[in-house]
Amino acid sequence: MSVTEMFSYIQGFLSADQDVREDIRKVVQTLEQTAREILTVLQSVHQPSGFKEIPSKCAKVRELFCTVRTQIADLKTKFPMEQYYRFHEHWRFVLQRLAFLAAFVVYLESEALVTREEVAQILGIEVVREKGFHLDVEDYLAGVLIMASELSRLAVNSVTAGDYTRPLRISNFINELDSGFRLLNLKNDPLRKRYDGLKYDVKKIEEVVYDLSIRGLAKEQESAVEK
Amino acid sequence: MSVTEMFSYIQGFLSADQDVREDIRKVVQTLEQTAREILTVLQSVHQPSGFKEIPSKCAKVRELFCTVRTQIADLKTKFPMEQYYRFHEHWRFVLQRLAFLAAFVVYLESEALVTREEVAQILGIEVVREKGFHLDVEDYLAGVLIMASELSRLAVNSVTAGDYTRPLRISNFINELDSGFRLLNLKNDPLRKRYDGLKYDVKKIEEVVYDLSIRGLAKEQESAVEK
Amino acid sequence: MSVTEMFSYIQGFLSADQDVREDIRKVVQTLEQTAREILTVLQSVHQPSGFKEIPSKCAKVRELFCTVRTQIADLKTKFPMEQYYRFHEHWRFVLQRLAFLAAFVVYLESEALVTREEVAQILGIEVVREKGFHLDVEDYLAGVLIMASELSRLAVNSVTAGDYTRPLRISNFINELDSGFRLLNLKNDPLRKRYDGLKYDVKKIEEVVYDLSIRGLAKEQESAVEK
Amino acid sequence: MSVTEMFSYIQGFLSADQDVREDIRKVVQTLEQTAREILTVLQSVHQPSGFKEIPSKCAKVRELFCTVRTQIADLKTKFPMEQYYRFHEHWRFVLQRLAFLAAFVVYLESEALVTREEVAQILGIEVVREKGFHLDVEDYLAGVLIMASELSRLAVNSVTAGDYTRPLRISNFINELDSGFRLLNLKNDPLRKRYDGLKYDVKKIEEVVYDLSIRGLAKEQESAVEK
Amino acid sequence: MSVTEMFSYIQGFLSADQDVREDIRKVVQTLEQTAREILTVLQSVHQPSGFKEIPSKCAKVRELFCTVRTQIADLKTKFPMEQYYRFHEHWRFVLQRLAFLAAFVVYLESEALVTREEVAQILGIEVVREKGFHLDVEDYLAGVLIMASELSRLAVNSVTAGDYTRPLRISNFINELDSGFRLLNLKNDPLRKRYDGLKYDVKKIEEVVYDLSIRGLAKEQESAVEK
Amino acid sequence: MSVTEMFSYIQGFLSADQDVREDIRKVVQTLEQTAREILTVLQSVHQPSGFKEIPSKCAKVRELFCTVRTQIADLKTKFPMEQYYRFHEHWRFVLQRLAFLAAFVVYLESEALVTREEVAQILGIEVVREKGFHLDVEDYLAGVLIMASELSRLAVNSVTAGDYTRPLRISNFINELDSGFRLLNLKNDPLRKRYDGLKYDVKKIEEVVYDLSIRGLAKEQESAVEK
Amino acid sequence: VQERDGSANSSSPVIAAFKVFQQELDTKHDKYERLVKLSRDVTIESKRTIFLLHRVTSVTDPEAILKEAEVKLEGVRQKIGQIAEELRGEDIHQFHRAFTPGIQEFVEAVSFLHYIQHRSLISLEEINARLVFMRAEKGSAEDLPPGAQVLTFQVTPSDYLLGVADLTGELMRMCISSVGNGDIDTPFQLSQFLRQIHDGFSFIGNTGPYEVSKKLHTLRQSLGKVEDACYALKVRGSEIPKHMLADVFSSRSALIDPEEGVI
Amino acid sequence: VQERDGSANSSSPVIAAFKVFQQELDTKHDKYERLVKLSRDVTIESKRTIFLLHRVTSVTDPEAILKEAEVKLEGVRQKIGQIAEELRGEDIHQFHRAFTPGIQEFVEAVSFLHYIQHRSLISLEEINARLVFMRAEKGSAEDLPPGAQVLTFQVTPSDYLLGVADLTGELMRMCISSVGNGDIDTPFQLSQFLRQIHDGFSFIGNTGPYEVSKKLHTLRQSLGKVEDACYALKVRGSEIPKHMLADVFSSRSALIDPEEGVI
Ligand SMILES: [Mn+2]
Ligand SMILES: [Mn+2]
Repeated sequence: MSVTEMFSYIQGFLSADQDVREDIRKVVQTLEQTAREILTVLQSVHQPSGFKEIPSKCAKVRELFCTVRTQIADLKTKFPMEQYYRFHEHWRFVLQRLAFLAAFVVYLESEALVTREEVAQILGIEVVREKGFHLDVEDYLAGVLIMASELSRLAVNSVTAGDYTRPLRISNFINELDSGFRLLNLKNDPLRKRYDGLKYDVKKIEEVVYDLSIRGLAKEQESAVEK
Repeated sequence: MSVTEMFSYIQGFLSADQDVREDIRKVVQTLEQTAREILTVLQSVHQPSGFKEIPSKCAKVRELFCTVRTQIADLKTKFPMEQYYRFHEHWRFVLQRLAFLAAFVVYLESEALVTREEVAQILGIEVVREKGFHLDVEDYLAGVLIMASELSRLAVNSVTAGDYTRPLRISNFINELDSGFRLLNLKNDPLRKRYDGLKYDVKKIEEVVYDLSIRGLAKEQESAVEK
Repeated sequence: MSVTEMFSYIQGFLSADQDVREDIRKVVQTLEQTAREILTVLQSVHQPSGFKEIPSKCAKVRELFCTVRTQIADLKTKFPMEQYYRFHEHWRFVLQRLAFLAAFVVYLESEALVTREEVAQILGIEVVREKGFHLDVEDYLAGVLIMASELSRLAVNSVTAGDYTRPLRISNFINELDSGFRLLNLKNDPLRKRYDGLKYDVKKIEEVVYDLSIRGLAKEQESAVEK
Repeated sequence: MSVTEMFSYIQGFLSADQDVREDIRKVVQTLEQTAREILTVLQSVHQPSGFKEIPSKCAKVRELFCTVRTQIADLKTKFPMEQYYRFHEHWRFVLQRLAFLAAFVVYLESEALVTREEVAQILGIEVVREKGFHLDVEDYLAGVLIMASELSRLAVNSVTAGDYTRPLRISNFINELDSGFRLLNLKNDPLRKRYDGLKYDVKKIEEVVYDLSIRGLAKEQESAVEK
Repeated sequence: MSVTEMFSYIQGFLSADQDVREDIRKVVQTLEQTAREILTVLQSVHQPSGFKEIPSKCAKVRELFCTVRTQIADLKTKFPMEQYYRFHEHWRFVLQRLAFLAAFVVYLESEALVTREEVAQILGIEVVREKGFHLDVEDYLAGVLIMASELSRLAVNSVTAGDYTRPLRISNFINELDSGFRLLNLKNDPLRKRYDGLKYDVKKIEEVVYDLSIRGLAKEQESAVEK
Repeated sequence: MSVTEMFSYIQGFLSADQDVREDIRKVVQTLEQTAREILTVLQSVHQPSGFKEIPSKCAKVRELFCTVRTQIADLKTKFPMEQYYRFHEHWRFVLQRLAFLAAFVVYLESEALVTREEVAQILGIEVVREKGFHLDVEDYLAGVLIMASELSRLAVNSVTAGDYTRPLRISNFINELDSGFRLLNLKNDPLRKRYDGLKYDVKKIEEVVYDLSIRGLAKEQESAVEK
Repeated sequence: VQERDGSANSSSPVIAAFKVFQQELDTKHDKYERLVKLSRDVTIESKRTIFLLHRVTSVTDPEAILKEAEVKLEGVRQKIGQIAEELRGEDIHQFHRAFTPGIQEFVEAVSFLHYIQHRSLISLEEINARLVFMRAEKGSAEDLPPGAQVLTFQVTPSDYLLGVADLTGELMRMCISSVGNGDIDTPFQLSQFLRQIHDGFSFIGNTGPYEVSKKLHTLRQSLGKVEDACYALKVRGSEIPKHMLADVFSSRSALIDPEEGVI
Repeated sequence: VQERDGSANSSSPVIAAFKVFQQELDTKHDKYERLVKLSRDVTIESKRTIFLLHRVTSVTDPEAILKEAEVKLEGVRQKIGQIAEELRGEDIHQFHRAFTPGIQEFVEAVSFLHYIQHRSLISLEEINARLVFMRAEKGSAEDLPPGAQVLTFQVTPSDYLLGVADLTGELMRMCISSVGNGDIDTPFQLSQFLRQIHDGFSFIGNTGPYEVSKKLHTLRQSLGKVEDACYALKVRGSEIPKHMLADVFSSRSALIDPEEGVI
C-alpha cells in the first residue's frame, strides 16, 4: 500500500468520525431547543399567578418530554452505543439540563426527589451503561443540584405569592439533599463546585423559614388550612 | 429508597471510578518510563558514531517493545474495554509517543512508513475498536508527525556525520508524507496544529538538500557509492 | 562522577519525594472522610429537633475525634517532621476544617472560644512547631472564622426552633471575636478575605437580634426563664 | 484568658512572622541585585570582543560570588533553619538564578558540568538539608537548564565571533545533559516545562554544527590549531 | 552617554522610586493601625450599653485623630508633594477609612454630614490639590458611603437598644445623602460600586422605619419624649 | 407587543442568522477542499522533476479554478450581499488561500505580480465592495504574502534542481514586493505579522543568491544560456 | 545612482498598485478611529442620561427630569447621526466593532427612559425608527433626490439584546431605591417585568451571540435581588392587615415631613 | 407638594455641596476623555512614522524620508503639546493612564529616528528637552510673565523604558530587512546595540515597572533573531576570503541591475 493509498484510507476514518459528530450536534441542538421550551413553561411557577397553575404546567411539561424522548431516540441512532464516552461531551450539557427539568417537574408534582431510574425513564434512556444510552451518575447529580438552586428561588417567590407553608417543605427537602451529598466523596471538579453552591441555597432557605417563623406566619397559615 | 440510601448507592459508583483511574495512572507511569528508555536508545542515531549502530540499536528497541506489550496488556485489565474513550485522556499522550517510537524504528530499519497495523502489532493492540484496546487513527497520525520532526533533525545530523545521501532520501520521504496529509480534511485542533509544524520540517530538509547540492556534495558521494 | 551517574543519583531524590507525597495524599483522604462524618453529626443542630440533642451529638463527635487523632498520628509517620512546610499544602485544607469542627463542638458544649492549645489537644498535635506536627496560627484562625459563619446560621435556626435567647448570646460572642480580629494586623490574603466575611456574619446576627427585640421576643423569653 | 488577651497573644505570632518575611525580602533584594551584576558581567561573553576576556570575566564573577556568600550568610540569620520550606518561595527564584550563574561560570572556566556540591560551595550553602540552608535538587536542575539555553546562544555567537570549534564542544556537552535529564522522572510542572525547552536548545546547536561541518569550517580550524 | 550609563541612570530613578514607596508603605501601616484603633472605639456604639457613652467615645476618638495628624505629617515628608497621584494607591485605602471615621464621629456628635473641609481639617490635610497633601473628592465620597452603611447597622442596633427615634433621623439623613449622590455622574468605577451599596442601606433603614411605624413605636416614643 | 412576543421575534432573527452561518460553512468546506487540491498540484513544482511541467500544471490549476468560481457563485447565494462583513470571518481564511494560489499560478506563468483585479477575475468576484462579493485589499495582500514565502522555498529548490537563474529573478520580484509593502501603514494586525515574515523570505532568497554569486554559478549559467 | 525602491520609483507597476493600497488602508483606518471616538462620546452621554433617570424615583415632578433626559438623548442621537454619516454607503458590519460599545449603551439608556415612561420594553423597531436622520446640507440639499437626504442607522439585534441585558442592572438599581423611597408598587411591577426579560433571555439561551450568554449570570443576579426585595416587602407587610399597608407608608411620610423642614 | 430631593431643593447644604462635587467630577472625567483621544492620535501618527522609517533601509537617498519623518513627528509633538496644555497645573500622574499608550509609541518612534540618524540611544533628557512648548496665545501673550509662556511635558522613566523596549522590535525588523538588502554592516552594528539594550534591561530586571518585565521575553526573542542573522551572514561569508565579501554584494547588485530595468 503506497503512502497515498494509506492516507486515502485514513481519510475515510476521519470523515466518518466528523460526519457522526455533525449528526450528533444537530440532534443535540433540537434537544436544547426543547429543553429551553420546557424551562420556559416551568419558569412561570415563579410568577405570583403561576402557583395555581402548577398542575397544568406540569402536564404541559410531561407532553414536551415526549418530544425529548423522540429526539433522544433519534440521537441514539447516530453512533454505535459502545462509543458513548467518545462523544459524551456533545450531549453532557443538555443531558444535565434535562435531568434538572425532570427533577423539577417531579418535585412540583410530588415534592419528592426524583430517582436516577425515574429520570432515565422520563428521558427514555437507560440507567445501566451496558443496556444502551444511559444517564451517568454525575450528570444525574448535576441535574439535582441545578434544581436545588431553583428551589431556593421558589421558596422566596412562594412567600411573595402568599404561600407560607411551601418554604418549610422546601427547607426540609433541601436539608435532606444536603445530607445526601455529604455522603459523597466528590473529587471531580465541576460537580464539587456545584455542590459548594448548595450551601448557599440551604442558608437562603433557612432564612426564609426564619422570617416566616419569627412572624408566626408559617404556623398561622398551617392552622388556617387545618381549619 | 431513602435519599440517604440513594446517595450511598451513588457513592459506590464514584469510588469505583476513582479507583479505576488511579490504577490506570500507575500503569501509564510505567509505560512512560519504558517509552523514555526507548527514546534514549534511539537518540543515539543523532550522534556521529551512531549511524553505524542503527541495526543494533533497532534490535535493542524491538526488545524494549516486549516490555511495552506486557505493560499495555496490564493496562487492558484495569477497565472495561467498552469504556476506552471514558479514560482515553490518561493514555493518549504516551500512546502517541509510542506510535512515534514504533514509526521511527521502522523507518530506521526500512526507510518506509509504518502502517497503523504495524504500530498496533508492535504495541500488542488492535486497529479495530471492536476487537479491544486499539490505536485511534488520530493517535497514529500524531505519532507519525512527531517522527517527521525527528527526521528533519536526522537530516541535519547526517550531514554532520558525513552522510550526504540520507538527507535526499529523507526529503523524498517527507514530501510523500506531506502529500499524504494534504489528502486529509483535518478539523480537530491538536492534530491540525501538529500538521502545521510539518511544513517547517519539509522546508528545513529542503534547505539541507540545497546546501548539499550547491556544493555538489550529494552527487559526489552518490557517484562514489556507485563506483 | 559522570553526568549519567549524577543524574541517576538525582533521580533517587526525586522519586523519594514523589512517594512521600503519594503517601500523604492517601492519609489526608481518610482524614477528609472523617471530617465529613463529624460535620454530618454537627449539622443536625440546625434542625428544630436538634437543639435538645446537642450534648449527645457533642459526645458522638468527641468519639469521632479519636479516629482523627489516629489518622493524624499515621500522617506524622509519612515524612520527616522538619519538612512540615514542604508538604503543608497537602493537609492545610483539612486541618482548617478540623480546627473549625473542634471550635464548633467546644462552642456548643461551653459557649466559649476554643484556644489553639485546646484544638491542638483535640487533634492530638502540637502548638509549638519545634515539638512536632503542629497547628499553624493561621490555620487555627481560619477554623475559627469558618465557625463564625456557622454560628450566624445557628442564630437564624435557633429562632426557627423557638429558642430566642441563643441569638443574643451568639451576638455577644461574635462581637467579641470581631474585636479580637481587629487587633490583628492581617496581611496574608486568604485569611484576610475570610475575615472580611466575618462582617457579614456580625451584621446578620445583629439583624436577628433586632427582629427579636422589636417584637419583644427576647425579653419575654428571658423573663419566662427567670420565673 | 479573655478573647482579647488571646488575640493580642496571637498578634505577637503574626507580627513576628511578618517581620521575618520583611527581613528575608530585603536580603533577597540585595541578592537579586548582585545576581544581576554577575549576569551583566557574564553577558559580555556574547559580544565578539568578549571571547578573549572570558578568563578575566570569570575572575570578576568569582569575586562577586564572595558578595553573594556574605549576603546568603546574612539571609541565614533571618529565620530558624528548620523553617526553610516555610519561606522557600521568597528565595527560590534568586537561588535558581544563582545556580545558573555558578553553572555558567564553571562551564566557561572548565567546560564541565558543575555538580550540586560545587554550586553549594560557590554559594556558601549546604547540599544536605539537615546541615543547614541548602540547595534543593529542583533548584539546582532549574539553574542547569537556564544555562543550557544560554549555551545555545553562545554557540551562535561563537560562530559570529569566528570561533568555529566551540559549538562542537557545546553540542557534545548539551547532548550529555539531555541524556541525563531523560533519566529523570519529572513530575513537577515548572521543571518539566523548562526541560521541554532543552529540546529546542539541542536542535539549535545541532544546526550550528551542521552549518560548520557542511562548510568544512570546524575541521579546518581544528587542524589549524593542531598545527 | 553610553547605553550602559543611561540604564544605570534610569536604574537610579527606579531605585529611588522604590525607596520612596517603601517609606510610604511603612507610615501607611502605622496609619492603618491607628485607624483600626479608632474603629474599635467607635464600634462600641453598636452595643446596647454604648449609646449613652457616645460623647465620651467621640472625645476619645478626637484624641486619636491627633495621632493620625502626626502620622500624616510624617507621610508628607516622604515624597515630593506634586507627585501625590504617583503614589496615591498606597494611601487611598486608609485615607478613605479615615474619611469614614471622621464622618462617623462628626455624625455621632452633631448628626450632620461632615464637609470635605472638615474632614481635611480633622486629618490635618488640604482640600485643594495645589496647597499640598489633599483629600480627593472621590476619597471623601467613598468615606461618606462607608459611613452610610455603618449608619444602617446603627439604625438596626438602635432598635435593639430601645431607641426608636434614632432610626427615623438616620433615615432622613441617608435619604438626603442619596439625593446628593444621584446628582453625580459616576463612571463604572469603584465609587459607582460603593454607591450601588448605598441603595441597600437606604432600603434597610426604610425597612426599620417601616417596622417601627406599623407598630406605632416611633410615634409613641416621640410623644413620650415630648411629654 | 408583549415582552414574550418581542423575544420570540428576536429569536427568529437569531435562528435565521445561525442558519445562514451553517449554510456558509458548508460551502466554505467545499472551497477548502478545492483549494487543497490546487495546492497539491502546485506543490509539485518544488520537485526536481516538476520544473519542466510548470505549464501543464498551471493549465490544470486554471481548470480547477472553474470549480472555485462555481463554488463561490454558490456561496454568494447564501446571504444578502450588503452583509459581507458580518460573515467575513467564515471565508476570510479560504479566500486568502485562494488569492495566494491565484497569485502563485500567475507568477509561475508570467513571473509577474497578479493584480487585485486579476485575482478577483480568477475567482469570479468583484474588486469594489459596492458591486457584490468582493476581495478585500487585506485579503489580497495576505495572499500575496503567502506566495512570497512559497517563492523563497522555490528559490531554494530551484538550486537543488540545477536551475541557477530562477533565484535571481525571484529575488528581484520579492524585492519589488517588499518595497511595495513598505508603503503601507500597517496596524499591529495579522497582516503586519505576515509582513514581518516577508523580511525573512527576502533574507532567505538573498542568501541563496549570495551562495550562487560566490560560486560564480549564476553568471556561469546565464552566459551559458546566452551562448 | 541606483535606486531599489522609493517614491522616485513610481514607474514600477507594483509600487503604483501599492500606493493605491496604501490610500485605501489609511482611509479605512482613519474612519475606524473616528468611529471609535464617536462611540466613546455616545457611551459617556448615555451613561449620564441613565444617571439622570435614576433621580426620577425620588422627585414628585419627574417630568422635568424626563424632559432633560430626552434632550440628552437627542444629543446622543445626533452623535449616532454622525456615525451613520461616516457609514454612508459602507457595510456597517465592517466597522461594527468600532461603535458597538456606544450603541449598546444607547440602547440601555433609551430603553430605560422608555420603561419609565411606558412601563414596557421598547422594541428594536421603535429604536431604529428614531434613528432616521434628515441630511441638512447647506445649499446642495435641493439638488439631491429626496431619498438621498434620508440617512438611517440600524441597531443590530445583538446590540439590542446586549443593551437590554444591561438595562436589567439599571432596573434592579431602580427597584432597590424604590423600596428605599417607600414606594411599594414599583418593586412588584419591576419584578414581573424583569422575570419576563429573564425568561426571554433563557429562552434564547446559547443560541444568541456569545456575549449574551456571558451576561446571563449577571441578569440572574439582578433578578434575584429584585425578588428578594419583593419578598422582604411582602414579609414585613404581612404583620399588619393588608388594607392598612398603604396607610402605613403615607403616615410615615407625614411623620417625617416636619423634620425635613422642606415644604 | 412634598419634595424629597431634586433641583428645587437647593436650600439643602448637602445638595449644594454635591452640586459642587458633580461639577468637579465631570470636569475631571471630560479632561480624561480628551486626553484618551489625544493619546490615540499620537499613537497612530507615531506608528505611521515608524513605518515610514523602515523604508529608509532600501532607498539611496534616505534624507527625504528622514525629513518626512521629522515633519510627522513635529505633528505628534504638537499633539503632545495639546496634552501638556490639558495638564497645565495638574499632577500628571493623575491622568497618566489616559495618555501613556500614546507617549510610549512616541518614544518608540522618536528613538527609532534617532538611532537611524545617530546610531545611538536617545536619552530620556533629550526626549524631554524636545517637549518644551512656547505658548502662542494671541494678544494676551505680552501680558504674561515670560515663564508662564513655556509649557513642558515630562515623559516618565517608565514610559521611556516601555517605548525603548518596543523599539527593539523595530530594530529587529530593520536588521532582517538590511540582510535582505545586502547590507552587511548594519546587522552587526544592530546586534551590538541590541545586546547593549538587552543587557541594560536585564540589569534593571524586576526592579522596573511590571510592564517592563513582561516585555523582556519579546526583547530576548528579537535579540535572538538578530544574533541568528549575524550568524548566518558570518557562516555564509566564511566560504570566501573576508576582503571579498563586500565585493560579492556589490557585484550581486551589479548583476541584477540590468534586469531591474530601472536606472
Ligand atoms: Mn449600565
Ligand atoms: Mn512597534
